Amino acid sequence: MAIFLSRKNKVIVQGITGRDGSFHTQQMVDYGTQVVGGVTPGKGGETVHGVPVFESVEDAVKSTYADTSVIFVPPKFSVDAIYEAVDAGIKLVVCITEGVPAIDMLKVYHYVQSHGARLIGPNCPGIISPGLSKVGIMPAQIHRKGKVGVVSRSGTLTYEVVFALTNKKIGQSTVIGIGGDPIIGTNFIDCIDAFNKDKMTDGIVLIGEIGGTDEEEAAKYIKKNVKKPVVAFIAGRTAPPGKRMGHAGAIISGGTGTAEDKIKALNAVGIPVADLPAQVADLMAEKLGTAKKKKKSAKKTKKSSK
Amino acid sequence: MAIFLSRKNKVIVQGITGRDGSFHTQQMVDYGTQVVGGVTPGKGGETVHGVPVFESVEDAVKSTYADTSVIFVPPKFSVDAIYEAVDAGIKLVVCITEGVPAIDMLKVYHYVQSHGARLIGPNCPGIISPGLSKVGIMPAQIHRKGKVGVVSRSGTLTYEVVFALTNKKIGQSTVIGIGGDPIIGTNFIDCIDAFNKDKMTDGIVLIGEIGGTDEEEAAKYIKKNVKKPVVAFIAGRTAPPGKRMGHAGAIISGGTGTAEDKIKALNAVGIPVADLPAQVADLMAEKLGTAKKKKKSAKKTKKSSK
Amino acid sequence: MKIHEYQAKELFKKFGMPIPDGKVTNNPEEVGKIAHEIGKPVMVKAQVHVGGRGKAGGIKFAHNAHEAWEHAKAILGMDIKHCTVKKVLITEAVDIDTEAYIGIIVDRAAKMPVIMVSPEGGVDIEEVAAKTPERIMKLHVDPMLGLQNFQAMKLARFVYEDIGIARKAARVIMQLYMTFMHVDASLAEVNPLITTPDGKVLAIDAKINIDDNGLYRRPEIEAMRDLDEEDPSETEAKNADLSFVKLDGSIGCIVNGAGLAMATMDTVKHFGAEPANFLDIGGSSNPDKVINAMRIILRDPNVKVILFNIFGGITRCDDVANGIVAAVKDFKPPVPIVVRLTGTNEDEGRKILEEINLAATSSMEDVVKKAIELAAA
Amino acid sequence: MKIHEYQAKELFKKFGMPIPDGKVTNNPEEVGKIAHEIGKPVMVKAQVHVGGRGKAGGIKFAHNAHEAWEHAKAILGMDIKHCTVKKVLITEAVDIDTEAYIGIIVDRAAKMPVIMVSPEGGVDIEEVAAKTPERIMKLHVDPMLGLQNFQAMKLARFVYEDIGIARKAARVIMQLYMTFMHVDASLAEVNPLITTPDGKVLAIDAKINIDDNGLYRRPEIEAMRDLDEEDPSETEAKNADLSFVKLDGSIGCIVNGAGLAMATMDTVKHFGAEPANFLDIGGSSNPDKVINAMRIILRDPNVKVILFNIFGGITRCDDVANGIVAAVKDFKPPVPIVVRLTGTNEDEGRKILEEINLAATSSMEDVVKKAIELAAA
Repeated sequence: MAIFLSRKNKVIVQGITGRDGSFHTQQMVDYGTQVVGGVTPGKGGETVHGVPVFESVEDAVKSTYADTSVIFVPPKFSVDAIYEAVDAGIKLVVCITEGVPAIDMLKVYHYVQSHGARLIGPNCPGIISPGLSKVGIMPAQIHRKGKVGVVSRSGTLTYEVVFALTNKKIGQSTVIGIGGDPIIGTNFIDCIDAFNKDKMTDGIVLIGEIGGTDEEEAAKYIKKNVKKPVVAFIAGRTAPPGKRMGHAGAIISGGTGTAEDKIKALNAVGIPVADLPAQVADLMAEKLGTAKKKKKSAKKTKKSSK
Repeated sequence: MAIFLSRKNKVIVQGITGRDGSFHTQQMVDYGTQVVGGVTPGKGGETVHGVPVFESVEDAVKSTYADTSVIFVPPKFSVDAIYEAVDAGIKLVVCITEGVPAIDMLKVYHYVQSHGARLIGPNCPGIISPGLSKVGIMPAQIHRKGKVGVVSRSGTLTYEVVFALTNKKIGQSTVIGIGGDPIIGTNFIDCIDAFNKDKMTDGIVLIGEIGGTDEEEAAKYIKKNVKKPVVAFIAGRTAPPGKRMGHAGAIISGGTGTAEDKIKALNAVGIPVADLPAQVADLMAEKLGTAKKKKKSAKKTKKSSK
Repeated sequence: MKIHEYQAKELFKKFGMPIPDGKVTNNPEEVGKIAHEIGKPVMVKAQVHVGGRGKAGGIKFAHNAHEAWEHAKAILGMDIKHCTVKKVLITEAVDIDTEAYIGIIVDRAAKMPVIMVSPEGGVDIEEVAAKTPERIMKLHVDPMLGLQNFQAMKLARFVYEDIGIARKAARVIMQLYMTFMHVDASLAEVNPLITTPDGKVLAIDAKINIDDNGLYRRPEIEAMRDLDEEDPSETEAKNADLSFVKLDGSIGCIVNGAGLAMATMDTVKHFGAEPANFLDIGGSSNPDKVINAMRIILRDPNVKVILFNIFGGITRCDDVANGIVAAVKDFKPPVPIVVRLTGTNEDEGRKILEEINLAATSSMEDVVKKAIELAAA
Repeated sequence: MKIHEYQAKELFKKFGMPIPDGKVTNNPEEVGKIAHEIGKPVMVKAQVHVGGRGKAGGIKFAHNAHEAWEHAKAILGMDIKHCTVKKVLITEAVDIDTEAYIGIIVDRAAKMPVIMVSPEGGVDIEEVAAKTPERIMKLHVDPMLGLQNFQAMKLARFVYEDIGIARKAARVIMQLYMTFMHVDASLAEVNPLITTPDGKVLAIDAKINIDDNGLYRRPEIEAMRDLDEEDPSETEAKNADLSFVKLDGSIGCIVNGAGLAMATMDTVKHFGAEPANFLDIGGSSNPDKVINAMRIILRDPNVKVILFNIFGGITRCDDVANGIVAAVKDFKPPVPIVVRLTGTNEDEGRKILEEINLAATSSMEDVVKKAIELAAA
């Protein structure tokens, strides 16, 4: 099992004939993702790596019963692409595009919500459920099937952490990059909640960074709802205030959004925060070891109490 | 019983200190309507005919637990007034104001819907459940408590028909003026559906006029869902096409919305359409008489079949 | 409110729509100059608030300035469906490759703007809808979100095979929507939207109807009102805050409320006569309104009788009666007056009317019958 | 992107907000003329992209043109928090009765714009929020519907007792919202919004931050970018499509991905050194980006070592390696280079680096430690 994305998802690629769209279509097909179609207006009828191209998402959905879309179109067109996908009945939209204006995203968010769909991103690497399906741009080979859920605001930093987990033979149930923008479709809490309910996920890794209060909200939520082990990493301890650190959402403003605040909030609810990315794997190994022991001893206790 | 409005509704008057607002507050209070407050920004703390005035609907609702509002503010401010009422939790909004732009009403309609509220109007006389409560501007004395529901796009024409019903001792459960604008909050079908479900309503009078296809839709709906007797009147048989007949919604355009079409559609589903307003009462008396007989004979049949 | 083609084109142009160059004038002597400035063959187009200009000879092609002047002379002053042509639009004539239709109205049932497009342009869209409905695509727009580009593209692709042309047409559809929303239109259409052999997309005709309720906040649109095109008595009524529509019969009607006013007209017809007008004095009881209403109706020489049908609610019968008395004293109407009074302050109203020996009835049917009788006498 | 007070005021003015007259200049000799034209006492206000101008002496009152000139001479060239003042705004000085705060930001959690108002104006709003939160009213706006007047009135009434003043302030709040949405702001505030003894409401200070992501469609805002106020190396990086932030340490960092770039800086700090910069070459593998990145970093004389931390995904390690080789050949960097390569085409990358005798590691921690070691040497 995994969250949001399984072997069953039928995926279309919006902007499939573009440089990135075409390249990652191939990558996803190679990984075994069910890429059933692509969309580029004016190129309907062509194929890209064997995948049929349609004029519109509506056409693609009618022909392929797609339920998932990944968006590679430029920022100027990506908001329209999201609306088009949701309007056509797509239930999971992954928007890779970086540079979408936040004010557009406010409307997009509420539109997607009110249509019962899920948006991941924008400005994100996508989602992978190792061994099942990949919808995004992450390098597949660093992943390993397993039972740790990873949710992150970053791209390559996520790869770094996943790489460390895999090197320690800690596999992943699902890895989600929720995106580095201030307004995103899926938040930490959405993912944590799903991981918490997912029977095949035993532990959760949360990779945050400066800006906003999403990590603090997540900490509160975890305290209240999550029994599974959670470990974290927060990037940007050395980031100066008032400067946008690459990601539109990574900015300390008005004294809020510092790494210190986030680490404090996470520690306060018992979540260890690694000093270095690779240490996440050690912390998780430890937690899972402890958890296993607890489980075992719990079983024993149960038995003996009979 | 009645529909939408009962003795329990706690009503506030938006624009209570204006000429019309103040006059009709008195009229409603005299009728026994629970008028619990009024709103005029800048006049909070005053009273009008003993009714306390508040700065905002929010304040009024907090102090009075009002659930109903009637709006008397000029068109320029009435859209804001509707949003304010719904935002403050008001569940029944009656907008008397004439002259609200249709394009504004498109947004208003969807906003009201998504907030689970009901809007009657704009450009309407309001609603009265005779003997229980009145929220609007109709002359109360012509009404009579009873079992016929009346729904109408007009004001004085409704009075004319109600007057004829009352003169024939046919009382009314609820009389609703849904308004003469093209975009209104509550349609014929909403009212017919409610009358149909209301155990204390035995028959329904539908008063339509030229413009749109609401009457045609209502005819279809009645055919499918309504067993209670329905009679109708349609104003505007002599109206020329392309001219707005007073009401913004009363216009024959592009060959649609003629009285003939509407009468044909109603007749086609067995609804008699009166030639003259007062004849509505005769038709209803006949229908109710027949219905009673049917009911009686049905009862008899039932008994005899035992 | 209706506006002229040239005004609709001005509005569309503000929102970026591609429109051929043109200029309007009421003076045939200016036409040559305008055509000369354009420097190409032109169309001379009658500007009137009615349809069917083309069939009536109100739209002509001119090879040169002289021809344009000749056409303009013929068209100015022409009568089209009872409207006299007072202005012509001189506009560049363009080569037409294809003609399509795009239009927006408010869908009253769905409470949304609905955009309609068809590759059958330049003809009556209602005819297309009746005969070949599959040649029309309709698309509803979520008013909260507004028209999105993918929707405009969907509409454009229904009309055009070529992706480049479709992209241009989609932009025009977006501009049509922006204009529609921004001017408080009740209808906005381009018929035809054409393509030229060199791949341009152009709006060569334009129509916008305005929602009167929006005019209070659109003074620049209100300024487009062309009083020449409206019945002077309707303009006078509008200024007096009365709802009035002129008709051809002999029974002048003064009623409170639009629905009742229509029902009164219908009742007149039912009993075999013809109403001279629709007139709603509205909800207020201002006696001035009654006086103005009588004055306007009496302008019409066909009127043989004035029928008052008043169901008092907010309108008070005594106020109306006072207005009648004042009007009668003021300009001694040359035709008989019959009055029906019911509702608020009915008795006071009757009493006031006694002063001028008018007996009000309380039945609508009776008063209509009496009016017809008097008109026939 | 940050813009100046005078630019923010221009934007606000477009949306109708009441702003005192004023003019900006970089020339003290013009100040007297501007003040003279205003003809009243003026404020001379430093235009810099940092807060705390008032405390630093960057805002002065002048009774007359001469005083204004003197103040301007003192303020122009002044250093405020490492920013040199290059422009002053000369604006009419008005009598102040009350000072309030109004501002809008995007609430990231609620996904809505949130408007904040407080009767405590002219002071740091964050301080008010910390000390007397009950003196701030916050209101979220449904982005689908937009700000409604009753909401603006609610906010205004929180600040002002007087209904007339509140109505004016509500209008200003509406204008603030319109501006915020229309310019793709991430923050828009007026602090203070003042009332005058004669009952006027005026925005006498103004601040707008722009969402960089919206700039592509706001060329008129992009044109407001003041390169004088930005670090030249950051401007150069921006032009080269690199995300770059200058810092004070000695370890120059070149990383792919913003999160990994921050984590790299943190790791440098963790092992006891200071990063010289944040630099994200982004997802593309263009070798030019690598060359530009090195060039920009080497401008900084503090840089003692260049650290590459590349986790190949879309970015291909061989492309980065090619860029490094080209740069090294091109301008022979005076400082050592250390490289970490992992992921896509890692082996190819290592091979390419052999040409210039660079051995790439595959561990982030190792490469950071090595960089620090070399910097210390």
